[in-house]
Amino acid sequence: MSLANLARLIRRTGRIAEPAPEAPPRPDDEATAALPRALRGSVQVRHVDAGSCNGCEIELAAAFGPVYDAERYGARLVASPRHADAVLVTGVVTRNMAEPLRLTVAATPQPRVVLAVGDCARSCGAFRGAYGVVGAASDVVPVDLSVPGCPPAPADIVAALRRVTGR
Amino acid sequence: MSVAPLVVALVQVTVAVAFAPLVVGVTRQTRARLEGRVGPGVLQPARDLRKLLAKTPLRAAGTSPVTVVAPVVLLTSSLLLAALVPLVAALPLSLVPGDLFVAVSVLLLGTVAIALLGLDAGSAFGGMGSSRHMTISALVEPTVLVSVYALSIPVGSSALALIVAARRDHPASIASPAGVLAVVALVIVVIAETGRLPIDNPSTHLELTMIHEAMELEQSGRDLAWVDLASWLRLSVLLGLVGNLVLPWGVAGSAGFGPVLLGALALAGKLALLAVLLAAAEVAMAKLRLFRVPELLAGSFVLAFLAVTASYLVA
Amino acid sequence: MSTPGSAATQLIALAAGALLVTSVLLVWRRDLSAQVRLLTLQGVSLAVLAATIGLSGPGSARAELLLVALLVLLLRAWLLPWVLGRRLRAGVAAGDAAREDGARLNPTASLVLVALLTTVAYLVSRPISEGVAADGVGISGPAAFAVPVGVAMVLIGFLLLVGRSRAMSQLIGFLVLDNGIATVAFLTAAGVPFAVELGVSSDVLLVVLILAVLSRRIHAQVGSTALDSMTELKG
Amino acid sequence: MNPVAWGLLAQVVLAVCAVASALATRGHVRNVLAGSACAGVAGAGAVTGMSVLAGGTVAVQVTTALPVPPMVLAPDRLGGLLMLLVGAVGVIASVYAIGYVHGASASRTQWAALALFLLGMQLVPAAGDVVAFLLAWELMAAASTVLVLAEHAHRHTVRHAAVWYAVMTHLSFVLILAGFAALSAAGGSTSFAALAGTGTAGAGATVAFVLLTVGFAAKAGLVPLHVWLPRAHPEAPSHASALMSAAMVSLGAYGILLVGVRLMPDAPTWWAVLLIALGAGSAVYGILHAGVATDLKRLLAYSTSENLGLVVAAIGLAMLLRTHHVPGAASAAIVAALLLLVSHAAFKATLFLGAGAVLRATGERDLDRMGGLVHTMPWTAATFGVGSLGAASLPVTGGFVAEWTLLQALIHGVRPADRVVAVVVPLTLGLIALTAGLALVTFVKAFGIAFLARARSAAVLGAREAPWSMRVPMVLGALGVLALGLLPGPVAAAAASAVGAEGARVAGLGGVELTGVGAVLSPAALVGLGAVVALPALVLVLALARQRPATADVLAWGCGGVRTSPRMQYNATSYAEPVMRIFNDALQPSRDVVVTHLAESTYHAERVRFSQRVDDVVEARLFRPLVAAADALAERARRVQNGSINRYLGFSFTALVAVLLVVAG
Repeated sequence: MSLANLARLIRRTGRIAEPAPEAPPRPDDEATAALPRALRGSVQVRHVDAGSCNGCEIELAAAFGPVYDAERYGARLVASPRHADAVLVTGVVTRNMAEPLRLTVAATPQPRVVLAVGDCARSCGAFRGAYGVVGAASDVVPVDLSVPGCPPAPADIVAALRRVTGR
Repeated sequence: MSVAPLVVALVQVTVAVAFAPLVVGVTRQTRARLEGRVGPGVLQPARDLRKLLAKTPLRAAGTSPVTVVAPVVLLTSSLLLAALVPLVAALPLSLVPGDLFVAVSVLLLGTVAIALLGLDAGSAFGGMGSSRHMTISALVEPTVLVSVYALSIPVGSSALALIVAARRDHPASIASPAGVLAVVALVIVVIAETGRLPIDNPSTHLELTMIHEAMELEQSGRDLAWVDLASWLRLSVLLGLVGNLVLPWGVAGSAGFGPVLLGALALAGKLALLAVLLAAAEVAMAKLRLFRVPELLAGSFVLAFLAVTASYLVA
Repeated sequence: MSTPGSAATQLIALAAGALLVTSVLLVWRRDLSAQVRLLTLQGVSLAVLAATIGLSGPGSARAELLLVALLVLLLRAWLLPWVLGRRLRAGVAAGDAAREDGARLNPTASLVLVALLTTVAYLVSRPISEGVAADGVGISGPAAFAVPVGVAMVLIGFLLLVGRSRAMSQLIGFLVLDNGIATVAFLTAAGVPFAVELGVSSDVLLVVLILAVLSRRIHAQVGSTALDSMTELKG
Repeated sequence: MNPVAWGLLAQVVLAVCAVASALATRGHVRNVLAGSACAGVAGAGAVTGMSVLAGGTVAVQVTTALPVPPMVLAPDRLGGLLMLLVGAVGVIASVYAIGYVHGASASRTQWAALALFLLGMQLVPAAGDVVAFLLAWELMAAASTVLVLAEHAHRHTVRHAAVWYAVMTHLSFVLILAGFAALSAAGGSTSFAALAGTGTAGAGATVAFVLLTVGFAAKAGLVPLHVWLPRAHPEAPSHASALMSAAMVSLGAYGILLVGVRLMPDAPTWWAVLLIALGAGSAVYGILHAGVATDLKRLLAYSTSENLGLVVAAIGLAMLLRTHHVPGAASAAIVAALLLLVSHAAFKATLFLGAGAVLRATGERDLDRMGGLVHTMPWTAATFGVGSLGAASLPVTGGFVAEWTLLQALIHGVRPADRVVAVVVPLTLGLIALTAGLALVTFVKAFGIAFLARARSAAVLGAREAPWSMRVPMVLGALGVLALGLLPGPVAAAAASAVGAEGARVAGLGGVELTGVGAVLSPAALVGLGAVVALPALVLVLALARQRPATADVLAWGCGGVRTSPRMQYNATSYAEPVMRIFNDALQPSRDVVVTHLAESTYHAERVRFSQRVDDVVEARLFRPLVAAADALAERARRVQNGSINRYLGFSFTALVAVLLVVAG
């Protein structure tokens, strides 16, 4: 695509992102209270697919995509857990992914939060009791926040992230 | 050495440290807007920095003191670079020339520090990034020296401050073929040194395509904060240098309060402009394959070399 | 006579610089359509050069040189690129690649080679330009400093002719070479007489047309215009 | 008798003592006695050099049994500088040898050879005439050959290396002999003082210059005569390679300085251009091979021919600029050449001693099998690191100041009007810049792969730090590198006075000011500035470190993988792969990849074996044919003698007749 076409496309498209919904009132439950204040305004997220069906991945991609634009609230996906403040777990924890999940959380510097996104990560969902399943994310690593839904709506994921960033 | 230039140098450092996160913020914000996103706002890098300082760093077992020292060395080299390069004012220090070769060596000291940092953890990615980074900075060197050689011919000195001052006083030399070619070559190497597109993708998550990121995969907390701040400083200092070479107006010629303030404001304007341009260009560009990069650098070398020849022709 | 540092000299310097840079970029870029665009740019800067020399010259030469500049603009900046572009689009439509791939020299090497060639040009042509500047033939005193640019363009044109494999890009090399000759002519001999320029240009046009046709025939015969895929003469 | 004469006498006496103690005593006693005696020789040499630099002069005449005029020892300032350099390197190398030598390298002959080698290297710059120079040169060459041969009984590669070295070094001797003969014929004398007047016009001078240049280039390890370096240095014991690479090659450069600057100052342009081409060529070629080398000592050897290349290029630049009337830049260039020489001696000695320590502790020279040595050998790591900084010419080391001076000379040597200068200078600048960049890659690789990360082989895990007798010299060398970088002023001034150029003087805090080009650099001030700007950051770092100490993680991040073995790290070969790929045409490596498939399916590889060799292109293309031709010639020559006594008598008979005829005619 030539530069001119690109410029035209950019001008035509303009802003895709939907107007930001009102910041949800921080529920004063202990889960929210436990969230570290150091992470206000900036949360780097490392995503771990512990054995998902990729439904959550699609929603996650949408959440960080142009429409929902989670990045405007200060959340960003990063490559290394060393850079991350939040480990975002999707999918039921399978045998082969249990150890890597533990290692990833251990490799994330304190203070950190662990998000379990999707019913599978919260409570094994449809895969409960399947032969290759170790359990839910909370059975392997301490989980601070969880997002229900199979798959969860991007808006819910964004809302959860906003609870951490407080923006 | 006389005090006034030293004070100005320190002012430059503070200004650079203040601007560096904003410059990165502006590039990210511009990119976000061009992609139809809202973007986190220009203050986001500063927030990231504050948060990183508040975290407890993790260091892999079996790492050497290099892991602790290298980030600080890198930061120091970037700060020193900000003191040596004419950003706010073009006042050469008496004993430490803002000489090109000195500036480049200080820059390379930081490069070596981060390259060793990448090797130290003993992970595969670090070595990969380190090797690529060093190769590129090795190939960049001829272009840097030859292009500034071309710029120094009309001035008769390789001190960057004098070059900028001369261009400010004789604007005709900015549009001369030699000047244009040299600056274009310099821009290419600045992009290579600061790891921007098309040479390196600063926002990649794919380890195998990383150059700069791969070396800091192991860093966390304040270590990462130093590395990030240092590379942001590099970007803004080198952009500032390019800005002062292309639009040398507003650069303070004396150490008074007024001129320096004006210089700082002018610098802010140039940096903002260049950051927006950089982001816009990056949106339109794809990353070059690693082994096409030498081609680009060879091209920049030819441009620098032609600049030298051209400066002879008009001389 | 225009003095060094005057507007005319600046303009000549810029035009010469543009000529040199376009030649380098012609070596650098592989995309043929981009090469054609660069060729247009080169033609324009050549015309600018001729016009500047004409304007800064004595009245007698002025009119003729302006005419030559116009001719250059028409031919080298419009007609030839148009022919080439047309041929290129036809070739692409017929399934030719729009890039110069099978080049014999790898790009990095050829770029470094360009730097060396420029040096050589500078070395050999410095005496010429000094000599011209000394006895100031016509108005070319201050203009003569740019002679090496023309020589360099000739050498780079040859490099393209040698190093490229596609008929199209060899054609481009030939045109760069011719532009170089024209540049040298303008700078040293205070521009060539109108008639000569007309003759030369028409020759060039003829050559280009013939080669364009030929390359189409070749394409029809061999199915590609990679010249080094043809090793024997067909009768 | 003045101090210089005393110094020369002391060297000879101490050398005799060293040889005697080497022959008389045995075991550890021999090492200590002979080692300290050698250190004494070198120390005396250094003191002599200093007193010569301080202005002392002497002319000692020594009559020899040879049918030649008596040899004269009359060092000038330049010679004094070289004596100081050689002496300083000799001291640390000798002390190091006490702790380092073992087995074959601790034998009588080795110690005796070391003493004679040191003496020879001292006498070369002290020589005041051709005879003395050649005798000292031959002593140096022979002794060093013996040193290279040290471990010939254990590794057959040693013998190959020694043969190459012997041939090259004597080739250079012959060329130098012929060159000096031609020069004396042209100048009509054998003493340097008299020869200094020799004009550069005439065939005699040209022949002399070419022969001497080639001869000294062979000793200085310039391409294409460098082939002995990468063979001899890895095989020689490390203290010997340190001496050869830091001191002996410098004498090759001294020879070129002697010819080009002292004896025949006003050189024609093409001499200068020849030197620049020779130097810049070897610089790039040497550093390219160093960049892709995996044998640590081979890497250092190639970097030697790179650095000497830079020195010779600087000398050529100085000659060119002087001939083309740019005196200021010319004197800066000559100062740069000497600074490069001195700083190279410092960091190369340090690096070779460090490599020797690693070799002694692990038995490894192969970088691909090292790693993590910083944990087991911190002292060696620190000193080697400083040496690498110097070799990469980064602040604040001697290499940095030297390269800065050279670039100042280049940038102020611009003369757009002068065609030759206008073309040569930017080309040289580009080549030197490329060299500097590649040197950076090379030494980041050398240090990072050898000392950082995790051990790549079992042998490295068991490494133990070198004993004090080896540590102290290494530390001294490292301190030398830093001192040259921090306070270069005095050295630069001494260098300027050594070549009689008003090129440099001390400015500010031990900084250097190039009076010719009006450029000032005070590394101390640079460090001060750095400290000032870094202070807030450091305070913050320390505060945070106290507030939140780091926690050590178990694993390096391997994408959550648990099976990250040290073999997954980058090694020296893979680190240099991009360089190798970019300069493939120049290096022409031979690779082969062997894939063994599983029996069940050819889609699964059981093992993939990758091997890569980089042969020296010059050696393969230039020397192998020469050697082959020589062999063929020898084969033909052998036919002349078939062992029959009659034929030999026939030969002598014809010879006799021929002589008679000649005498009669």
